[in-house]
Amino acid sequence: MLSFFEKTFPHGVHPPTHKSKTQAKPVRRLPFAPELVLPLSQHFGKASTSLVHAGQEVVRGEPLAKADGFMSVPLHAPATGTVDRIELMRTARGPKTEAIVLKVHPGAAQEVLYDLPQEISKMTQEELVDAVQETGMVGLGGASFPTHVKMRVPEEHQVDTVLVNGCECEPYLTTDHRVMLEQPDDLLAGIRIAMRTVGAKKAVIGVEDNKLDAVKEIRAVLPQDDSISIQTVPTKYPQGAEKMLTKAILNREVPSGGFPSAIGVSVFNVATLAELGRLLPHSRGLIERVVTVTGPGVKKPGNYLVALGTPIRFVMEYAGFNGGAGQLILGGPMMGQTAASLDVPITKGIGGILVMTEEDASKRPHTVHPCIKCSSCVKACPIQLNPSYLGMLAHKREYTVMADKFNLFDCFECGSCSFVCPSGIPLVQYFRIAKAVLKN
Amino acid sequence: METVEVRTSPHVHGAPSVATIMRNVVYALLPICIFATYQFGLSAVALIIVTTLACIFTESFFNRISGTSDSLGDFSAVITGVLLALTLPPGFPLWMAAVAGFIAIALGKKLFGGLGFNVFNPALVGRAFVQAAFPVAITTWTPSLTAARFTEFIPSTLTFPFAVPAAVDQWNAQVAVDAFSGATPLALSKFENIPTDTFLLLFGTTAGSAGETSALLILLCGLYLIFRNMLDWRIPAAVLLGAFLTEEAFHLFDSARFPDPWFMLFSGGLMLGAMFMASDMVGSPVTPVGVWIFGLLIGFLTIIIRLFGGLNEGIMYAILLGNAASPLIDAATQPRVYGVTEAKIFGKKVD
Amino acid sequence: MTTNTSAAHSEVKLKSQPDSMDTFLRGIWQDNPVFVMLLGMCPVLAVTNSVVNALAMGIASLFVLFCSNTLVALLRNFIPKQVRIASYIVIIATFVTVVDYVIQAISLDLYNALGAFIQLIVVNCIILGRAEAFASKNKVGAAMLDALGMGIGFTLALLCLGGVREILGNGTFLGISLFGENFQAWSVMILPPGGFFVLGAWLLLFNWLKERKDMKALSPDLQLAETKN
Amino acid sequence: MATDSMMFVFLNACIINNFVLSSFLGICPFLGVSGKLSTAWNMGLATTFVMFVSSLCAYGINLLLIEFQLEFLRLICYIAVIASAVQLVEMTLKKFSPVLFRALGIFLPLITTNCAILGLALFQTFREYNFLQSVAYSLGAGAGFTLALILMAGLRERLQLSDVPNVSQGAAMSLMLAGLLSLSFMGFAGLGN
Amino acid sequence: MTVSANNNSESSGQQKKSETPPPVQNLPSNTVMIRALGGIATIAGVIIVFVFQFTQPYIAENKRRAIEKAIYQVVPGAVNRTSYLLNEQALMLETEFNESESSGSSTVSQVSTETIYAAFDASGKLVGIAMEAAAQGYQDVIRILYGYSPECECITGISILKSTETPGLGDKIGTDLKFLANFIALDAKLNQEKTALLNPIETVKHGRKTADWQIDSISGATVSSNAIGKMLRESTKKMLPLLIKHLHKIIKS
Repeated sequence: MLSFFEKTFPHGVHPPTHKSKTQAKPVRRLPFAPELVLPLSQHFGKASTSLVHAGQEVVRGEPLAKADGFMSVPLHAPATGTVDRIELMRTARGPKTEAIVLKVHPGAAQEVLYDLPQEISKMTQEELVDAVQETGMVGLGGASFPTHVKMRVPEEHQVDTVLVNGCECEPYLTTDHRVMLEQPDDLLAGIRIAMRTVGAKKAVIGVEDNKLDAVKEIRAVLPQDDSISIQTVPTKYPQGAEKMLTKAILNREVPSGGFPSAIGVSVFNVATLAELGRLLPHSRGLIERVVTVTGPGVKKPGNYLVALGTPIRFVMEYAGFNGGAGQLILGGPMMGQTAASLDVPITKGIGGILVMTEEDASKRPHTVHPCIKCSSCVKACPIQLNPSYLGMLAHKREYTVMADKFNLFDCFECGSCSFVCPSGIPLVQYFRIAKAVLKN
Repeated sequence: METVEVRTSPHVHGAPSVATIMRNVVYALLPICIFATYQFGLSAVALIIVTTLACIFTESFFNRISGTSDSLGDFSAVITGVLLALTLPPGFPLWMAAVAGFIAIALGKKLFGGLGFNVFNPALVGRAFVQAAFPVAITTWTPSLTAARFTEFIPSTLTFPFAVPAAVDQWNAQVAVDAFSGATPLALSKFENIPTDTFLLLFGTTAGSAGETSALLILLCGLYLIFRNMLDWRIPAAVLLGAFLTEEAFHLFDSARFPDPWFMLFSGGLMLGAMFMASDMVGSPVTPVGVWIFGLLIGFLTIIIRLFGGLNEGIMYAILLGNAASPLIDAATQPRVYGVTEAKIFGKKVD
Repeated sequence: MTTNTSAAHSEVKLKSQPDSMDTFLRGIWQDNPVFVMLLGMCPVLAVTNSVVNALAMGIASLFVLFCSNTLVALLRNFIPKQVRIASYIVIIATFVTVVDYVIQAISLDLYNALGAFIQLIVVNCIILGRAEAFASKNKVGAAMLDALGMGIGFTLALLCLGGVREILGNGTFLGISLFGENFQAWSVMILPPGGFFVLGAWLLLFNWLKERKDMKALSPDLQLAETKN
Repeated sequence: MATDSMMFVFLNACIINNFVLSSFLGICPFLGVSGKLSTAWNMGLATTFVMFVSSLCAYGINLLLIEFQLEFLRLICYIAVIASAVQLVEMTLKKFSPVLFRALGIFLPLITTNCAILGLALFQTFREYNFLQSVAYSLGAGAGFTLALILMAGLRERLQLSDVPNVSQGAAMSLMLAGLLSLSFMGFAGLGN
Repeated sequence: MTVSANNNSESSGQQKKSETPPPVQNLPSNTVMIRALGGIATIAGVIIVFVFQFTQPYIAENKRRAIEKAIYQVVPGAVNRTSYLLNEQALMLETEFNESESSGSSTVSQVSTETIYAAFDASGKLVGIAMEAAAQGYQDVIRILYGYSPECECITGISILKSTETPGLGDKIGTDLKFLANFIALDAKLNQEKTALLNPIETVKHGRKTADWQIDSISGATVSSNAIGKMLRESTKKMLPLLIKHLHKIIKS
């Protein structure tokens, strides 16, 4: 009903947010783990190529790997130490990938030595894109898409607005919230860089209305000329999805299979821009990030600034378990992945560690009923797909029909349909399988 | 903590399970059953018990012979049984009620593979079958609130299996409070042009099927489910709206011949059908527009059958026809997908 | 030696006998036009509301099938390929007209009960189908046997339906009351939905029997396969 | 509603005594072509069209036969006329509307043996409908056939995505569905009183 | 040797017959086709005509017997009958009509004409008139024959000619004795001017019959009962005033 008056997108769901545990906790730096694991592929695109060899000493902030082409980003050393080895290591994504293992020098000062101020206002758009690539920046919201790629607008498109995504609609996570509260100036700097790079005259920050303190904080530093504004949107999942945000704030729809730049929009996450605004003027690299560690299975929930490559086990030991065999989710509960092992490292795309107890896990439906056509999923799907019918098709392995007639590939796996399904059908999993089968 | 469970997202679930929803539907039907008992006494109780048991036994019988897992836990068979009883005349012979229960589950549900795969509302399949099989018994009504209702059965209730039920004409005349006892408000209106007070219809002291008489009670029970978010409010709303608008049009055209729309809304099984049977999820469309079309169609057909058909009640057939049409409605009303400009009808691209 | 010849003799006999018997029996069971081939469904559903109607319809169809099959087989070398369908339809329509008049002459009540479905025998796919698939390629004798088999199979199927529908729907068989006055008839069986339901139920029954047979047949096969391995 | 009004004749053939579900005409294509919605829709259109044409032809032929007192040749004439009408329709379509021909083409030969067409011609003769009533009757029958066909196709398409037990798959299921549809259409019985 | 020679001569002869090659292939087969179809049509024609001739008397007899049975059922005491045609202009014998029709001097064929059957008893006295009536019932059109007695100015009986009413419910209109008793002497008096019925026939709810012109309907089969009442009401309204006007003709003959 309220959607008539408020700026939002149709459909969506309202999972309980569970943010109160951590949203008031300032970001605290986590100590360095004795050993850091740095996979060469922490981003969407080609893996970077290593610049170091085993036994080499590196200084915090020094590049460890360089980008392999345009669809790739470099990797910087999160701590001063010695390269122990380069070998296949387990990562959160599952398969083992090549990673640099760094032994941290216990007593080192851990100051960032690679610091070279640069004059941003004199750089061209091309130079800016290259500079962004040099920071190793990727989307910190979870997708890990190289930021500089997003910033290079295709020639046929003209971007007029930069949308800054401060929604953080995933339950439990509060990293973006804390960043907005604590680094409003960095954020503004980042927004200006983004605007210059994509050639937009306007920027809008979209924040869900459960983070009004952050709105207030940002509003205080906004420029007078209205080029950058802030807009509250209703708290609803998946408000933070790129497509949903453009619909909600600008009432524009990203074409199916296309990029936001086709409708004159570039969307960046607040944490990404804040980090960019902090790093780029000094041409530093991305070496640490804020991670929310929370969930019923954690003793000291909070927002931690964690050096990339820190093993999750180390983070968990610091934050404390409540005990009991549960489930470990990297990211939010709606779209995050379960970690197969505690030995995987924190990478650029991990914004949260969520520990569920066994009790929580058992609350989920364990028997799958047939679809009763209740239409809950249809009412939930933000893309207006028909998950009910897609699910039935998937059940009968009619994958081609799903793609040809029912727009399977527009699904971005937000999980809303599975969340509301009373029959407990793992719809998103079905769709992932269907997509995977079709892609092969 | 060492044994972490690997699962795909989403990792939280926010909806009541099928069994929970179904259980709540049963709760919502209970007051209606109690009212039916208050109104029609022993016969109504026996009727509800017999249809429910018939449904449960049929369900477990087919589960056993087809080797599928136990599906009684989802309560859907119980709902079918109770709903079926509520749509039958209170004096309906018990053996016929058992037949209806068997047909409802066997033909209406198990034939298609069980809950979720059925295309018609099982309770209505059962009722439509006995309506066609035993047309006399199912149109034999008895008066409500008779004095001895808690001590004796309606004579036709205890008919010997496969035998013709005893005539209730004499019994009706004996227990009748007024001249029209035993005739349903719709029949009175249609065949004799005698209106019934809307107040009576709301509180349900009229004759009729066991559970359809009190429109107000049904409305309240339906609202309970709607507020618990276990019933799609759009379907009952659309059915009632469709019926109201159709009847209003006829009423404006000739108010002497066609009764006023409020009468139509509160009489007969419209309220029960709209709240608990049209809204049955399995047989209704899933698309946002489709749901409204479905409801309006049912409302429209109900009134057309009531006014011009051979029967004085049409909600049952209207819902069955709606069920039959719902795949078509779904196919024709697929919503426009975000970011897709061309519309698709019946899965085909349309410019 | 003697035993050998007699064995050979009996073998020949066995071989020749089943051939004609097979033609006849196939239509009744293995290739039953209604239950297996699902042909000629319209009369099957429409006129089986009583055994008498079913029987009359069955015999009428049998007659038309027999006559047209015979005539088609007789004329099979005389009819050019290009006009065969037209010729068959004319032949069939002729015999249907004959049946139509004969039934009118026998009993007007029966004629009224069967309605237009007597005339609709013309478009019953079984008859054209047998003329095309069998009679046009076989000798007269075989064609007659085939027609008899198919016709009897069709009639039996009609009786299966008519019997159930009349017994349940009216409490009678061939008009004779079975359960006495007090039996509550299930009028749905006589109504159109009943036709669909009863035929559907027969098919379900056959499906179920087949499934069970397959399951039983499967197990020895599996054992065989295992021993081979 | 007067029983001889065009509206009533139309509704009677379409829903009250639906050709397929209540009069059992055209069962073979009903069971055979109702597997897919798009096919069913095209088949329905083609049949309606042929019904219309052959009903007109049958009306004319019947007048001629009565004039010359040759009623005993009615059946043979009707079947010949329908077969030629189908052929004619096919040729006309091919020439004037290739698009429609491609859509309906493969169904046209099937229609010749559709007993709904001959049944329509025979029924309209038995009921002694006049010209306009015949038109209404043929259109009603066609609409009824199409309606039954697409409803069935919709249901069957949905059931293809269901876990239907092995025993009830195939023709048995189709017949049961037809029975349930027929049961639902009984609600229209007595319409028009 | 001879065989091959024969073959040769035949093929050469064929080639000589015509100069243009393509029709050579078609011409004989066309003849064959026409001959085949013609032959089959002839056989068909012979069979049909033969059977038609043979069965016609039986069919006519069956039809006559059926209609007479119905007439004698609805007009008690009748043993004989004559068919008349009645319309707004005239009443004439069916036989007369057929003659005038064939001679081309038809006067009645322009307006809607109903067949009525005058029924006589053994002494040749007119005991009643039987007429057809029809109306839409529950399932389809119901057609009945009803008898009217000019003497008592009442309907004396009905007989169902065609009905597809629900078995066990609507079809009771032809079997339910209590219902049929309504029509033993159903009042159908005309008014003074003989232009309309004094009391139009009406159907009332089961058990509420109070007047002679009312039909007590079958419990549970209201629609079918109503249909009978409706068809009688409409038929009597239209036919009786006409009939009375011409009644003297029948009595005289």
